[in-house]
Amino acid sequence: MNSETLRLLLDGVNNLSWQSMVMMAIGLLLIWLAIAKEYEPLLLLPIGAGAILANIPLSPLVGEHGALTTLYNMGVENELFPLLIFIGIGAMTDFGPLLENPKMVLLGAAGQFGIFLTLLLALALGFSQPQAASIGIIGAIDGPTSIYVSNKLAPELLAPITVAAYSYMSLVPLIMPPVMRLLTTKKERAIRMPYSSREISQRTRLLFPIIVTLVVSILVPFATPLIGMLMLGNLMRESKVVERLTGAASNELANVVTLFLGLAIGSTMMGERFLRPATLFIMGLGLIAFVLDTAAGVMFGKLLNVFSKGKFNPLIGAAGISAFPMAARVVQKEASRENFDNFVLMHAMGANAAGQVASVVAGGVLLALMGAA
Amino acid sequence: MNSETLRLLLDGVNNLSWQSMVMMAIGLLLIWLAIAKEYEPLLLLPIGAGAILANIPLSPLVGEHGALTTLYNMGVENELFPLLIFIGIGAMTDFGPLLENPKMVLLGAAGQFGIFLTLLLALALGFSQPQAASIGIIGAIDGPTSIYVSNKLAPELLAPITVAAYSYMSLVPLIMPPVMRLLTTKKERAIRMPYSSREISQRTRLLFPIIVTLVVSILVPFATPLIGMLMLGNLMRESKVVERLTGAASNELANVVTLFLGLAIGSTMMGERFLRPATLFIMGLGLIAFVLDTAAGVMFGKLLNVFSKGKFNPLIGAAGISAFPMAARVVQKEASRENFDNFVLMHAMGANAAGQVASVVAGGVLLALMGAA
Amino acid sequence: MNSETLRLLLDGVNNLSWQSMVMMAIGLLLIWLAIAKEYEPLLLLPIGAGAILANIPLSPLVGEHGALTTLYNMGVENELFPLLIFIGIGAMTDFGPLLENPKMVLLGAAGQFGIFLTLLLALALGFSQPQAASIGIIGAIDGPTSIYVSNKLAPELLAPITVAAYSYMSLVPLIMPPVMRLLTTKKERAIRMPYSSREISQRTRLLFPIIVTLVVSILVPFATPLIGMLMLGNLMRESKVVERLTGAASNELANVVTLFLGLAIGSTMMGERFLRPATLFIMGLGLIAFVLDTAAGVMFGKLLNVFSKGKFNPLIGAAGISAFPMAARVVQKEASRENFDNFVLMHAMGANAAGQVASVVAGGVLLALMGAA
Amino acid sequence: MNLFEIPVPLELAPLEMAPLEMDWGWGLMMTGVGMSVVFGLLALLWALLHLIARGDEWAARRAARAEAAAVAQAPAPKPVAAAPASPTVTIADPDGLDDDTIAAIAIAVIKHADVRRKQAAPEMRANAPGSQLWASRWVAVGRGLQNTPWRRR
Amino acid sequence: MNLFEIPVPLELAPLEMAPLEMDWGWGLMMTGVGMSVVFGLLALLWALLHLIARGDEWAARRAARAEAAAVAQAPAPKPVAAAPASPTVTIADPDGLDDDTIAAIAIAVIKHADVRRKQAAPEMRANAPGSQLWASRWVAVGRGLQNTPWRRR
Amino acid sequence: MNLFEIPVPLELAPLEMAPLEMDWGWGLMMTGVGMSVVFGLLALLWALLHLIARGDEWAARRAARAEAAAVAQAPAPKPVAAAPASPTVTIADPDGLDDDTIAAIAIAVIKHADVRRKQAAPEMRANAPGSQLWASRWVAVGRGLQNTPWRRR
Ligand code: NA
Ligand code: NA
Ligand code: NA
Repeated sequence: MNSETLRLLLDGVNNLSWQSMVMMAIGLLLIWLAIAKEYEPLLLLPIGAGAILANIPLSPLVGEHGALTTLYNMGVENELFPLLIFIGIGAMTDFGPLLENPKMVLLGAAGQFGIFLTLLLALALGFSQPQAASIGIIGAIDGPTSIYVSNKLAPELLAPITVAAYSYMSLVPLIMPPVMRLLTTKKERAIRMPYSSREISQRTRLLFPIIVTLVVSILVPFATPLIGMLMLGNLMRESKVVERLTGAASNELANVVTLFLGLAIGSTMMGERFLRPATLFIMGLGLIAFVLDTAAGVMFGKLLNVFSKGKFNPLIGAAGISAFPMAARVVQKEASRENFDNFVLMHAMGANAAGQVASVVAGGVLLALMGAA
Repeated sequence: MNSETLRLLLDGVNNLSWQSMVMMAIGLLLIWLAIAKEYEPLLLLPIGAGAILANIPLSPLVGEHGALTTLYNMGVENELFPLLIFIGIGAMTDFGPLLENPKMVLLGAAGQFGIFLTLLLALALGFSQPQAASIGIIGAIDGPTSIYVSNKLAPELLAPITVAAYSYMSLVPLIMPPVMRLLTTKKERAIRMPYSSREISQRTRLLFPIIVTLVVSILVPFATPLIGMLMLGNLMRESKVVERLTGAASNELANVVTLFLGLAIGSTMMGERFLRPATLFIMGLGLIAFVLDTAAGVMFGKLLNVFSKGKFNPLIGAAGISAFPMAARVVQKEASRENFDNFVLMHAMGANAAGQVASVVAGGVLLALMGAA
Repeated sequence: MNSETLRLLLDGVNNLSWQSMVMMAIGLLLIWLAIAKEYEPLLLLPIGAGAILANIPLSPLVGEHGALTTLYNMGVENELFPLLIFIGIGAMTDFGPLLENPKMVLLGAAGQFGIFLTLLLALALGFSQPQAASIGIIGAIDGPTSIYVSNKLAPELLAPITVAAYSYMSLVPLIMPPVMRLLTTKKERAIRMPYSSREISQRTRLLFPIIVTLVVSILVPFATPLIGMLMLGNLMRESKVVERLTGAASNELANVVTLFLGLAIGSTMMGERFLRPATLFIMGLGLIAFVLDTAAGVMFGKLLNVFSKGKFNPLIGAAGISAFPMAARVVQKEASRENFDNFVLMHAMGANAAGQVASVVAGGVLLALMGAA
Repeated sequence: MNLFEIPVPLELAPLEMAPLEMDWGWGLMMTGVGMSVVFGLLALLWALLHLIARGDEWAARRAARAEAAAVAQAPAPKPVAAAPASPTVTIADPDGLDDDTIAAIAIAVIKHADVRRKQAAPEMRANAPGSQLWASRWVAVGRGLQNTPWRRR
Repeated sequence: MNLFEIPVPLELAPLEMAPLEMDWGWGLMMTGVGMSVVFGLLALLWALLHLIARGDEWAARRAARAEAAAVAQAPAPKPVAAAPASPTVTIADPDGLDDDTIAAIAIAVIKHADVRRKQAAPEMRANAPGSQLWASRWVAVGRGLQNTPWRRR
Repeated sequence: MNLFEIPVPLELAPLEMAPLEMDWGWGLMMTGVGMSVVFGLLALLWALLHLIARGDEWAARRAARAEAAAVAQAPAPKPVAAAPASPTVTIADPDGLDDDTIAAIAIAVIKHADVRRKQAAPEMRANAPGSQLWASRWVAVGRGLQNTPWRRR
């Protein structure tokens, strides 16, 4: 056994840097959050595993011929994976509550203020324009949108932005309530809203995805991929004639793509790229984005309350941030904290579905304004 | 908000051409056919959606880095998708009725006349040789074969040919009956045929796909991909030892590939390429191909009737056009229209399975004669 | 019909060489083994089919634009397919028996002697160093490891090595017993071992894949892809929070990848490359590797028997060769041949799971020593 | 744009950059234009959803009117005769089964038929009986439906 | 051949082309040769299918002959004694269960065993009970079958 | 490394090569170093598995100790009075149902609830009833669980 052989065998240990060790620790933390806390495990577990495997010293999984890099090139670089996931999300989403209450659409718009306010903060911290826009998109509170937009505008920030988006998304039930309580009075939270369910015809359910696709895509071509895929999934679901495709899109395809997407994004969490002050700033700005979104939603709810002469419960505004369907449940929980039998879930679900659409629209608008393709 | 920003925001509307609007309307028509009429929804819905998304002005989904173009390059350009679908079709097809009645094989051959007659008509209309051959292949009345062959010979016509093939295939129950009634007498349609089912041994079921692959592939190498994949699926099915693969090929894989294939083909329906007189001619020639196929099948059935001294029901000839298993059902329906308890379904299924094989063979022969690879 | 057309039509028959006919016969043999004998049908059937389809004269399925070559480039060349299969294997493997009996780990190490002894024999026969190492890896008795390592070191031998590995793996119940009986006395085989099952905590089950990944990967970076993917699958399984991903990895993904992998490997069995003396030597050396592995395992078991003063049944050593979980069953069968109620299965399963890990480690060590990436 | 070819801007150290140089104008423009467009688009969507809802209501009204017209045109049903003393229908069954038993049997038969229907054409099955994995009957039904395009599910 | 690089033949205007220039010879050759080859190939296939069917019949005849020979070679079964007055077999059961009850129990037991078998090794399950999605027992059975290569399913 | 570009070493004819030139030293080094590393790594793994097992035992011991302490701290339960003549608990039910009936009803209700739970939110279903293929209720449950991160399954 000569020294060359020994060197080959100890290559791994010799190349162990503090960065790789910190990154492996972060990977373990993500896995712990996924398993012990069940924070978005479907994505955080693969991301954590990808981060560990990519930061093993001399890991053959990354680099020109690495398998994780192959996965990255297969679906992240060309944005295919987030778009395929959107087909599945569309196939799983019921826009019924929104169709019953079309005016909730405006609440979805209000829930996007956080995007632009965070963009301003990021600019103030010295991030470049495309980077600031990418950080702002965390405020869309929608995983695939964040991945799609940041990959277009600032791929070097893809990893921290994705980690921030999914981490905080799983923390929505912790982040939202304090903001909601701070900005509303007990009386406002107790407002009851009548709910007259009306039957949504099959025709309406089919027209909705088609019209949304046409209107949004023609006016904001940059939003075409996001809105088109989301609405394609929904059209397949509501058409009821292509169950095989709907099932494949929302199950097999979504599962495999989620696994690949998580591993690929984790593999971009390389020490020297991730362990920078910028990452910490992004984590902080992401949290602020969530808070700002919630606050903007509630404030817009208060505005509607004024216009409707006290008949609108401002809590529902907070459901406009997307994070479907978690945000709507948090709103319902807060409402029933004040008043056990106050049932605002269906209104909140409407606002929540609007938030899903609005997030995608906002992502497209951001891309359009940046002029990137 | 300066004029540059405004221009960015109105880019989509400014680029709206009459071609893109017509193409979006055609996409909507295909979706309507798929949902309201249930015409081959598994393919027409994704094709329609792909057509709309590709014709949105400035759509980022098509072009060098577009997601739909990525899907196209992933499986249409290299012919992978139609071949994978063939594995699934083979895994779903029971060739038992053909094995019980081997002479039905000839009816499958007769059902391919339409291919060559349509080719002649297309030549007469001024199409080039490869284009005419691609248009003729609509007469194979088999979706993946049409896609595979036209993609090899005349990829610029892929979209209209695919749309024609799938549209008319779903119209088989409308197109065939008038032709069948026109060419046969009431007495002929009422002919009853004895049916002696004999047990097909497992050995025969296994030998069939192997022998067909070897014979056809060695004699017509150009048919190897089509026949090889179809028969591989059937071998997996009949082997009964690889249920996991059979299931995956005929379910998960087939579903995902169908979705991708539809979207990718739809994305090639670009206005300036699709909205040409050629497309109209192709739609017309496709309809003629279906009619000619049916007529040739019935006429060959009449020939067999003469040879068998009136014991052969000529309607069964029409089942040789492939369009498995729809054509066989239409034949049975016509036969029982004359005579409620005339049961020719099993003979028709045999002819139909033969048509499936013959279509693939004809596709390979066409490619061989064109000398293309 | 001119002579050129005739030539086109007879091209296939004219190009039929004795090599292609022999290869097609070998493909048929593999299919026969898969179907009639059920020898690893999930891989041998696609490999056989791939071999036939690739050796059809002028087959358009192989070559620069061939569909099988596309599958090869998609997942074999870049090693993606064997790694994806490892995720599925990890998700299906229960390492509980090993965790209950950690000392069985050493038996896994002993079961890898065959790798290096076969390497020596291959060197003696004149194979180059990378080729000898690739042939040795058949002794890992683990399909994906063999594919991964030989693809890195000597891709020109991929086909015969894969065929040898899977053929003999299915023959384990035939190959092992004579060796086991030859090397042990009746008394040794009858040794009973107490088994005290202890509960394995969820924590231990989760720590196991993480620790194995970190320790092995850091010490032998070349083993990272193999061990990382195997343990990722196991972590997903034991986490119990990502059932969707576990299910997708061990079902849909594993099935589709198995089909593609088999076809792609079969397509590399081209006549002029496969029909060489080297292939015969590889088949012979592969058999020797299996025998040497078993012998080494049993001899190590006898050593443990001496150290434990006759309390260790040496048969269990043979289960350390991996071939999970078949080898453990063969051991149990041999033990109960001597003594109907001698139950050593759980010990054997522990050794077997250790063999699975050790095979992957040995593959990584081999790659590290060869200095290849 | 391959991530691994992007020059990582290691010099990016946000805090050291002079915040004074920041382009507030651009940021505020983005916020203003961005939120306006988002609100505008969603308001447009709202209007369109309203139109669709109107369409639904109009269709429902028309259907109701058509129904009313049909009822009006139909001859008035004859007044029902005064209910007899024992109005309940009794199924006279020669085997001596009472109504409840017959109802129970009927439900059992329907359920049985339903189960059989779900099992569908067993000869189309590619899998061992008992396997619910591939459920190829679903495939069979799917293909069947494709082949009879005019029957609504 | 990348579709998006193909120069789209915009000048293709079929009707304007002179149909006189059309290569009728080529088209007729294609039709003639093509249909001949298709018919020839399928006729060859027919012949081969016939041969296989012959093989089947021959195998069946041989099996029948072998069976007949076996019957001939076997010692003739003893003539059954004249049927007694009460030929029905009655299972004497000390617990006093009659035949129907025993039959019912037997079927229930078989069914129960079947259900248990289908549930297979529960410790192999990766999924929550009640989930029929992944049916990992099927995987388990699959692997098991692979590992006992000589047992026919 | 594209397989199809690799120059196939057709001249490779193993038996003709002089075995004398073989590098025995390299082979033996590989064997020695290779098996040492494999054994070393797995021995290290063994040690680590031992440590984890120790951790488990320690945790179990601590849990047992904590439990013992809790029992010690808890007030001693009052000695049970001498068992009365008829110690069995009888659920007095005003409707006159006996214990067995109540137990049967309880089980039926639990089972029914279980069945309903498995069917889950039917409005989330994308598929026809009776289809077990996509089991979208599983999706629903999965999303639900993701959205209530603090409830352990
Ligand atoms: Na949002
Ligand atoms: Na046809
Ligand atoms: Na091994």
